[in-house]
Amino acid sequence: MADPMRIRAQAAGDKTTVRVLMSHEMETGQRKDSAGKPIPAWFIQEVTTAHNGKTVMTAQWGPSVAKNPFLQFNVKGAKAGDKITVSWVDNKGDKRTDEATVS
Amino acid sequence: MQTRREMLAHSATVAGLLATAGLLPQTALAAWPQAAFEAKTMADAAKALGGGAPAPSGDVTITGPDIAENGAVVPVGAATTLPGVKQLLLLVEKNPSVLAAVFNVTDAVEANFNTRVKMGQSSNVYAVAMMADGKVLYAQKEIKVTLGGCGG
Amino acid sequence: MTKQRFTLAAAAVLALAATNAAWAQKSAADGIAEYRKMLEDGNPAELFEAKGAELWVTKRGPKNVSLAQCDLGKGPGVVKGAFVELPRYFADTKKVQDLESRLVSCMEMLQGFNAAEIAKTPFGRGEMANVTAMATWIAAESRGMRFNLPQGHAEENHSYEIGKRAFFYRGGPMDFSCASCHSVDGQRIRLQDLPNLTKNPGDGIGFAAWPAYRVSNGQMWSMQLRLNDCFRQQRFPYPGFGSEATVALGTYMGVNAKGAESIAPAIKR
Amino acid sequence: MKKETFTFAALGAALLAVAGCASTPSSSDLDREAAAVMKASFRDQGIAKTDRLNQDLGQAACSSDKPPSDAVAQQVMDQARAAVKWPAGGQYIGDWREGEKLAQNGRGMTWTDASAAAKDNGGSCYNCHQIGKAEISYGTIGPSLYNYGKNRGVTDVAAPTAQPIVEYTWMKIWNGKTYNACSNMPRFGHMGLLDEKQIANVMALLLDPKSPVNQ
Repeated sequence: MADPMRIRAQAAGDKTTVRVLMSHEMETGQRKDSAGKPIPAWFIQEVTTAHNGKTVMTAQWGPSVAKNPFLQFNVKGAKAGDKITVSWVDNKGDKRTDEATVS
Repeated sequence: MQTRREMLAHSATVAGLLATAGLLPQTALAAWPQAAFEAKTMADAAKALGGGAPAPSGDVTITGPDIAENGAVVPVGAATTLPGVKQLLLLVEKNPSVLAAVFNVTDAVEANFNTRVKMGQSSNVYAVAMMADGKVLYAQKEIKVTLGGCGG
Repeated sequence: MTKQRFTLAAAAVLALAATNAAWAQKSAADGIAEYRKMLEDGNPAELFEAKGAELWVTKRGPKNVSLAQCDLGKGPGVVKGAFVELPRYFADTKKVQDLESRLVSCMEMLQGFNAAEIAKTPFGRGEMANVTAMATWIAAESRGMRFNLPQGHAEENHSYEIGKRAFFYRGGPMDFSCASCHSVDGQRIRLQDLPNLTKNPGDGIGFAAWPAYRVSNGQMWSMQLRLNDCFRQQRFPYPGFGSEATVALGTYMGVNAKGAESIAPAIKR
Repeated sequence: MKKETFTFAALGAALLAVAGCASTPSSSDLDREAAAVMKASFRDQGIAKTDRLNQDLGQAACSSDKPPSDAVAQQVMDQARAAVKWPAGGQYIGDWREGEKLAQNGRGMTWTDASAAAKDNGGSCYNCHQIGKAEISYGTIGPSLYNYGKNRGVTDVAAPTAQPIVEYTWMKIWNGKTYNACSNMPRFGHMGLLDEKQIANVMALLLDPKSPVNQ
């Protein structure tokens, strides 16, 4: 199973800034290994974020998002103590969900 | 829950399939817009996502550095203050496939997203706003990718 | 060739060395600074830090115990502040050790791992990846503290003297030493600033920045791997993990960095 | 290329004899010990064997924070000058386009490189020097080489008036220790890092009036 994400969610005024780091290779499929064999593409395809259980944003990614991806976005109306959930699914079907509390 | 061993076995199978098929990976998600992610131009990517011809707009913002010390990690952001934005896209003109990311906007989030992309070489990057009325508006910025380190 | 010709030509070189050096540099440097700033917020080293913190308290190895009793130099289990005082002398191993070689000793003594096997493991694999993750977390626990390596023990002073000589040791097909790139202020390779490691190069620079996340390959680089790749680029043979030369270099750079604030784990090109 | 190997003890003796070096016994003990520590700390990997730690006169003389004595430095420079090989048929100047590629290429001679042949090496020039104006990612360990030929009045590389600077430049690239015993620049010709043709291409990059370096 994939390593946990790091999620920081900080409220300021009427919005919360969410910063996420995900542990993933994000292999492009364009590279070759030392033996000259192509390394298959392996990347996060879909990201889903929820505020107190309600989906607020989804994203689709391609393999040109950088390794160990970073994502930042702002959730309207989220306040300290609320839950922010982030999930991802990669092209091999591997997935990961982590949760953070807004501070 | 899968064990680590099962997961590895599963991954190996998928990798094997990919290797023999020699194709872009089969998507685990029906919603993943494969045609858009295979597009070679901004116009083709926008079209694959159901939009019209892209037009430049001062209401769309692309953020990023002027120079990237390394193309493997280039911080970029897309934002707009326009009402009626459905999706924000990030694209890199000279990457093998131009589209890097699609963010689906709802009323619960600001239309303002930051991530990091890979760039194979110096290139224009685009932030594209896909509007509810089918309009496609974009902003562009050139980012220089430098060669660094000892190079060995 | 005559002697006179050398002199004439040399004079011509000197006359021209100073021109043209400044143009186009400023904007590039500004651009790079802006790029680095944008990356600071959201350093993937955090992912390794979290993994290392977890590993430290997890019961592992043949003896199935945690590293909670590992002595990093400030007493069993004391992590905070340990990083900025390493390498240092350890009585139980009778050696000066850096953070990583000390961690491997703890893994052997407390958990029953085979230290020699770990030392042979390539970076990024198996238990070596775990050592790097723990080193990342341990460094992070001293973030903001200032380097202050002990030099009270004769072996610590000896390590410094050996490290100094290793630093200036020229060899290989390109005649490089560490000093070739790291003994003068304000120089660069390509656009990368080269810290002067013969003195305190400043807060968060050089020894005070590693372990660091390398964006160029998406790997977490410990000081041992940093040195390993320096020697690769120096066209030297392969330095053993935790070998005396690498630890002594750590002592030399660490003592020189006295007073520098640690920002490790940093993010680097 | 012949590499003279000195044992560390012999070097210490040479320094004492030639330079009247004032190092204390304990310091030279440490020198000896440090050399042993180096040998014990490294192993062969790929093309990078431990014999790369065996120092020749110049490497040993420039391995401390103090410069060598004038006498030793002169000996290093004299040896370097005596060993310079001039290009066959006087072919000093090659193709600046190939020279630019070599200047950009920082590869070669590491333990991850498969071959130590000159054809598989780059010149790493931009690592340390500004050269062509278009490349903004250049190092500053060496002086700027932008307008190298132009600033030295080279309008025709074949002209007799250009011959001194052409020969000087060849020597610097072949072995920079010809002018500076402890030069940081690799000895590209002397150590077989680049062959004559490659050096001629780098020469063209610096001296050819048509090279972008001289525009």
